[in-house]
Amino acid sequence: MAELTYRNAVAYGIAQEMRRDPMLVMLGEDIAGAGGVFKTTVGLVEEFGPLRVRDTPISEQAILGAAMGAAMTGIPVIAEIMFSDFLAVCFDILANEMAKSRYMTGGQMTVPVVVRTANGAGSRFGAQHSQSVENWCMMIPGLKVVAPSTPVDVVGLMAAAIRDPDPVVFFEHKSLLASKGDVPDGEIVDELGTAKILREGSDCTIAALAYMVPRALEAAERLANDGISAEVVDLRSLVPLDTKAILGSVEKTGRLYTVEENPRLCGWGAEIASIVADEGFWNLDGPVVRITTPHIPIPSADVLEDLTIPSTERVYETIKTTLN
Amino acid sequence: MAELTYRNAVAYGIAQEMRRDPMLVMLGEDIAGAGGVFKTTVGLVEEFGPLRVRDTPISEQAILGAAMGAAMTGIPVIAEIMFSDFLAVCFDILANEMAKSRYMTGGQMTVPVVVRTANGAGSRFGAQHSQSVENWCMMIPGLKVVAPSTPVDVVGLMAAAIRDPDPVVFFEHKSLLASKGDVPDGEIVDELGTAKILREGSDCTIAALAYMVPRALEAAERLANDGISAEVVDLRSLVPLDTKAILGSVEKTGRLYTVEENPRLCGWGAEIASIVADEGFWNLDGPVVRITTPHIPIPSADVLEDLTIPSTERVYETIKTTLN
Amino acid sequence: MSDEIAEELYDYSKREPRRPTPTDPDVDQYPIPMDVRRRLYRRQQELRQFEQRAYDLFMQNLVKGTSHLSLGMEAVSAGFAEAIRPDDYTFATYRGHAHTLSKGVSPGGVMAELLGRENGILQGKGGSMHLTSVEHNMMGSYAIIGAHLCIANGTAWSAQMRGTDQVTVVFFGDGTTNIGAFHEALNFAVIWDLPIVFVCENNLYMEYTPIDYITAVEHPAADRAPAYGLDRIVVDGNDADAVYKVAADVITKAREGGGPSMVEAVTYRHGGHSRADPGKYRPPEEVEAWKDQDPIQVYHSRLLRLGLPEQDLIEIQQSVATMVDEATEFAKSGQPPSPELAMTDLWADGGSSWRN
Amino acid sequence: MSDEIAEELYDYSKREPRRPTPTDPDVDQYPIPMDVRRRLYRRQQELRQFEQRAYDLFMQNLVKGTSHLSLGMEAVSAGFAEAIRPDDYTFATYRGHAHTLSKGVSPGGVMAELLGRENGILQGKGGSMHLTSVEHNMMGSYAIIGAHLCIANGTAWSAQMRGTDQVTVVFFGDGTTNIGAFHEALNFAVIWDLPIVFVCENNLYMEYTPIDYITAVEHPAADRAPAYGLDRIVVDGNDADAVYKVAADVITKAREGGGPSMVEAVTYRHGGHSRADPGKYRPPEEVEAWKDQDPIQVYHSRLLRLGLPEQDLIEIQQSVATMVDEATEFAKSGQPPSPELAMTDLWADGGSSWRN
Ligand SMILES: Cc1ncc(C[n+]2csc(CCOP(=O)(O)OP(=O)(O)O)c2C)c(N)n1
Ligand SMILES: Cc1ncc(C[n+]2csc(CCOP(=O)(O)OP(=O)(O)O)c2C)c(N)n1
Ligand SMILES: [Mg+2]
Ligand SMILES: [Mg+2]
Repeated sequence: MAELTYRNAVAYGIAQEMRRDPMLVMLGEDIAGAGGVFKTTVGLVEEFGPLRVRDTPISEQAILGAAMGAAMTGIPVIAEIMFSDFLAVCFDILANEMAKSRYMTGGQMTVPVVVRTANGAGSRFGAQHSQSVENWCMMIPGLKVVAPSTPVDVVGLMAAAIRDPDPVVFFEHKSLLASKGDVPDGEIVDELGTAKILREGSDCTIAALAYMVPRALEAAERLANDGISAEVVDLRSLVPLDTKAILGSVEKTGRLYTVEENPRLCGWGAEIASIVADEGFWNLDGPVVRITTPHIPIPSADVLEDLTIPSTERVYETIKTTLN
Repeated sequence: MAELTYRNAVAYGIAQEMRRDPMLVMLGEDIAGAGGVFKTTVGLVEEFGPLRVRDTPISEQAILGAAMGAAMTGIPVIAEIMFSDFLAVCFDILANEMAKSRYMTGGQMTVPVVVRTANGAGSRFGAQHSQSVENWCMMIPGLKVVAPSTPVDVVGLMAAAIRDPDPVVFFEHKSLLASKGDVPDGEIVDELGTAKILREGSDCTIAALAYMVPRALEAAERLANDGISAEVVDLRSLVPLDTKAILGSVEKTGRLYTVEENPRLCGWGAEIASIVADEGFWNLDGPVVRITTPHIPIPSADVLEDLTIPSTERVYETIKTTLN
Repeated sequence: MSDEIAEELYDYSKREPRRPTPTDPDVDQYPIPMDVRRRLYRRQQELRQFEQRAYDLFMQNLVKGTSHLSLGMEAVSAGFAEAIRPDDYTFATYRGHAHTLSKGVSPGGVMAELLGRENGILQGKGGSMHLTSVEHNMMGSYAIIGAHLCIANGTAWSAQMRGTDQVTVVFFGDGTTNIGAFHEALNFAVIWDLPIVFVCENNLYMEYTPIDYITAVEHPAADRAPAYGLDRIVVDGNDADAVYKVAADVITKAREGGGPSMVEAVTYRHGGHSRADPGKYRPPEEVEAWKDQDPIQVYHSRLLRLGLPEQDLIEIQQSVATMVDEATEFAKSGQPPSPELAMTDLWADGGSSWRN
Repeated sequence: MSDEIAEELYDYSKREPRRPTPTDPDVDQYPIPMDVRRRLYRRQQELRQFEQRAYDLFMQNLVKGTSHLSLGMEAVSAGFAEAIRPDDYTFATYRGHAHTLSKGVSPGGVMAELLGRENGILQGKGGSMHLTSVEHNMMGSYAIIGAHLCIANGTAWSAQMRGTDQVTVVFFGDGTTNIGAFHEALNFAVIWDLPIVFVCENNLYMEYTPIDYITAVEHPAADRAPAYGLDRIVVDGNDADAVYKVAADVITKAREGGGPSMVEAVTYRHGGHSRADPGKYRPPEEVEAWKDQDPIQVYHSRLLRLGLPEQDLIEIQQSVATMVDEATEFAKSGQPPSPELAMTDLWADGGSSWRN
């Protein structure tokens, strides 16, 4: 058992898999000697060498393309796209090629690629380096989508993503990089498509992801002081989605709140709300409420940025005033 | 009053605006002499000349970039992206630049661009030329999104989109191009953000868009034969969204069905379902049901393609069996 | 600007016709063994007759959706096919019937795919624009311009990592040279010294727009090669021998660790861009001139000149005709895909479920 | 592969240092009037002192987020600034402080933006990476590599359509030459004959990776120019006179309808890529060599040599120092943006509502 930062857990999880599978390779911008601009790949090139951990030009299409092509021949590849906002410059290869190639070819192609990318707000980087774009990937048939909230989940879900034969987009949250947590010794392999109930409760369900998870937990703590018992579900994986856990929790609590960093329209919160409003409708005791970033780009000034993504306070207040 | 095809209504609507505003220009691939690969721009270069209707290379980033740059200096521009699937190759300029530039600059930039694109399935073109991607745009703060279902709406919403000072993505549905409708004489200018109730009803609301609208209407007709009174709302515009019309209709009917061509996860139907499950919750008499394309790419064979996007039959059956 | 000039700016059929490259007078003398030349002829016949049949089947409305033929461009595919090994990787665009057949994929399976049948090579799920046979290392046909050049680098990278000497050959059109992915792919291939050959089939038109009208240099691929430190290679794409010779050189170079090359083969499509297109934006004289230099006619005359008995050529033609008939029968005998197939093979587990 | 070589493949500080271009011995003799040279000096001082202050303010934790300085690269921005007109359009990357100031935008407003204050030129909503002043035709700073080259074509196209003789100048880094948008933008500008100048500030590194390690040619921009039919232009980016001379030529050409140009100015950043980066991936000798050829020192010596009294130079330096002090005061006096601003200006109506 060791305490690791979320940041270090990334390299730790990758190293576990690179040791196990000598074919596994990585490519991306400034990932080798520099250890990544977020220092999430520190030490990997020293251990695995510059042919397995390889720096690239600023050519995101070439990066994802090479990853996909190599993967098509059976080589598992981890490709880093530095900020998730930049998925837009290689969106064609992600959404139209990687995601569709198995289906279109009648099952001939297998594309074992993990696309790792830094997601989310909180760093005062402004509108083009702060987005939460899990929904950009969730909406594309053929992509799996993972977004861990703790170091141990980073390690275990990284292993699961790497071992998964399908393309997986792995979101590392910038504002969680410095957070810490215990990671047990030995091999850790988690399972995609499994949510975790981090706090049990009976009055309402809060479904959260990544950086919103600690905030949901804090809000639940404050609600408890007011006598409101909130259950907190860390979704961890959006595709596959653990609908059993979500519907099961709502069956128990009767109310659903989603807390997401996506801007309002067509965020994953909408998807979950729509599932519950259909399949869990008769268990609902009141409105399904989404707590989201407003439908705006992320402003850069600290005071403004802090207003945009859901805060503990906003989660708390929203539930408090709407739960009745 | 003249009967026009949806296809001809596109050029008709653009011509109305090009006559009115001598600064309005168009660019795109094969739009001039060839009249567009869908023949939606036939006659424009002959009337307005090759400097206002201009062919480009296969450089979608250059196309949207040039459109945005010119628009930033006050020139309204219509840019054609041939198939909506190709928005992926220029998604950075669409989602990260055009959409965000006004906000990021504290209101300095105005970007009067209309991005026209052919959307949707039904042509047996396979997974990379058949997608419905309205949700790709709806989810981006700063983009307006329009998708008309009839020739007269094409003309009126085209004018509204062109006159709108913000970037608008205008989806023309491939499977509606040959459909016909009356278009009154004289200038036609519609309003973004306004849905139309095409059929009144009292038992349930069907919210549909573009090619799904005629199918929703047919299903409603069949339901009427069974004694079920369905109200059909043609959304027409996703951003701005006419939430008044939707919530108002559900208040009356108590049940909501959305019919969308987007693959299941994070489609616009989810957004609307989530709005109604929150703000319209107490008006609901039963589950909110989404009828969507399954979460798969579009297959090319005719029999398979016909199974994927919601059919009249599927809309009818779903409502019939779930309305009770 | 006078009205006449203005019209030329969009009615491209009024422009100066661009004429075929005169056949290299030395080509008969190339040291190409006769059995190779026979195969080059046979391959061109296969591609030609297969696509003519595909065209007939459109006309009978048996091929749904769209389709892009290479009629007139057969020499490029044939020339490269003869120069590669079965374990080499190839990539094509939506205009990929020829390159798929050239890699040895069953004509019946390809034809069935065009007809949208379950016995098609993609079970009817991909169609004409996505022909793929992983079994043959034909790594796919790609319908959105640009991406596949980047993806092709990946199979080349894989061969490099695995230490095999497999080469990757990626075909694309002239219009493709103006999209960003082209640039990223070329630079990337060169800096990683990948065993890959980029082949531009310059048929002078993107879709309905002449390539020179929208390209800053005369040779859209070759004139860009130096921007990546590559040699400027242009070849007569209507001559299978010329293509074969260049192909053999660049493939050997890649196989021996000499890194990437780019080849521009100048050719012409006899028909329109796709099914729906009559190709009226081209000066009629231009179309005539290129049809006069049809690669198969050129090759047929050469083989006769080099002493192959006419009877041999007729036999090749007939045996190919039989093969195309059989392929057609196979395709027509196929069933429409069963409905369950719509929901299979999104994921490696064979299904398409997004939830638990 | 030996261990030593392998390490050079990722520890770039162990590589052979790349040295500055020796100053052109003729540059003192360029026919540049002394008042222009005074302005070139003053501008470089402004950029230098402003950014040194910005750096100090980071250190005091007053600048939040990230920030990218041009310390050491001032000659490029100053040289072009002197060659353009106020109504010309400019575009920059996230490394855009210099280019924003060079277009005449208020240093106080820029500094306030770095501090995230409401009196910043973007009301604190954009920050260091998005500096823009439409009023000054400084059309923005763009933080995702590539896009702005395409967007810059648009203002050039606009000038062409409106028949003005405004020129667009777009600055970008060496690393930017490997992304697809670069290629699309260059080809497009040439075929439409746009009045635009592409300026590559080649500071030898993308972020932490040496440009030659990931680029197929030696000069990432200039060696690509012929791929678009453009001249190959490389200039000493540490010499304001050299830059000014080339800038004046290409801008005049564009203004007179001669179409686009691309200029590669070779320079170096004294510090790291961004705020957080100590720049340790560079050979120490290399950093030293470039600091020895600091553009401002070079220019200072030249002006003395050309007879400008030292006192004049001191006065310029001091007046700039005062300006930077004032800018700092202005910035510090600003308030944090008021909360309402978060919800304004998504749309042209001033608001951000997505519903009715
Ligand atoms: C990104 C993208 N833009 C546009 C298209 C539409 N399109 C299909 S084929 C084609 C022309 C391609 O020209 P070229 O590369 O010369 O190939 P050819 O068809 O001549 O073989 C175009 C524009 C596309 N498929 N993808
Ligand atoms: C598409 C994209 N990929 C990656 C980045 C991250 N990034 C920011 S600056 C930079 C280096 C740019 O290098 P260069 O063009 O040489 O400009 P410089 O910073 O040296 O001025 C990178 C990789 C980005 N902003 N956008
Ligand atoms: Mg072509
Ligand atoms: Mg640089």
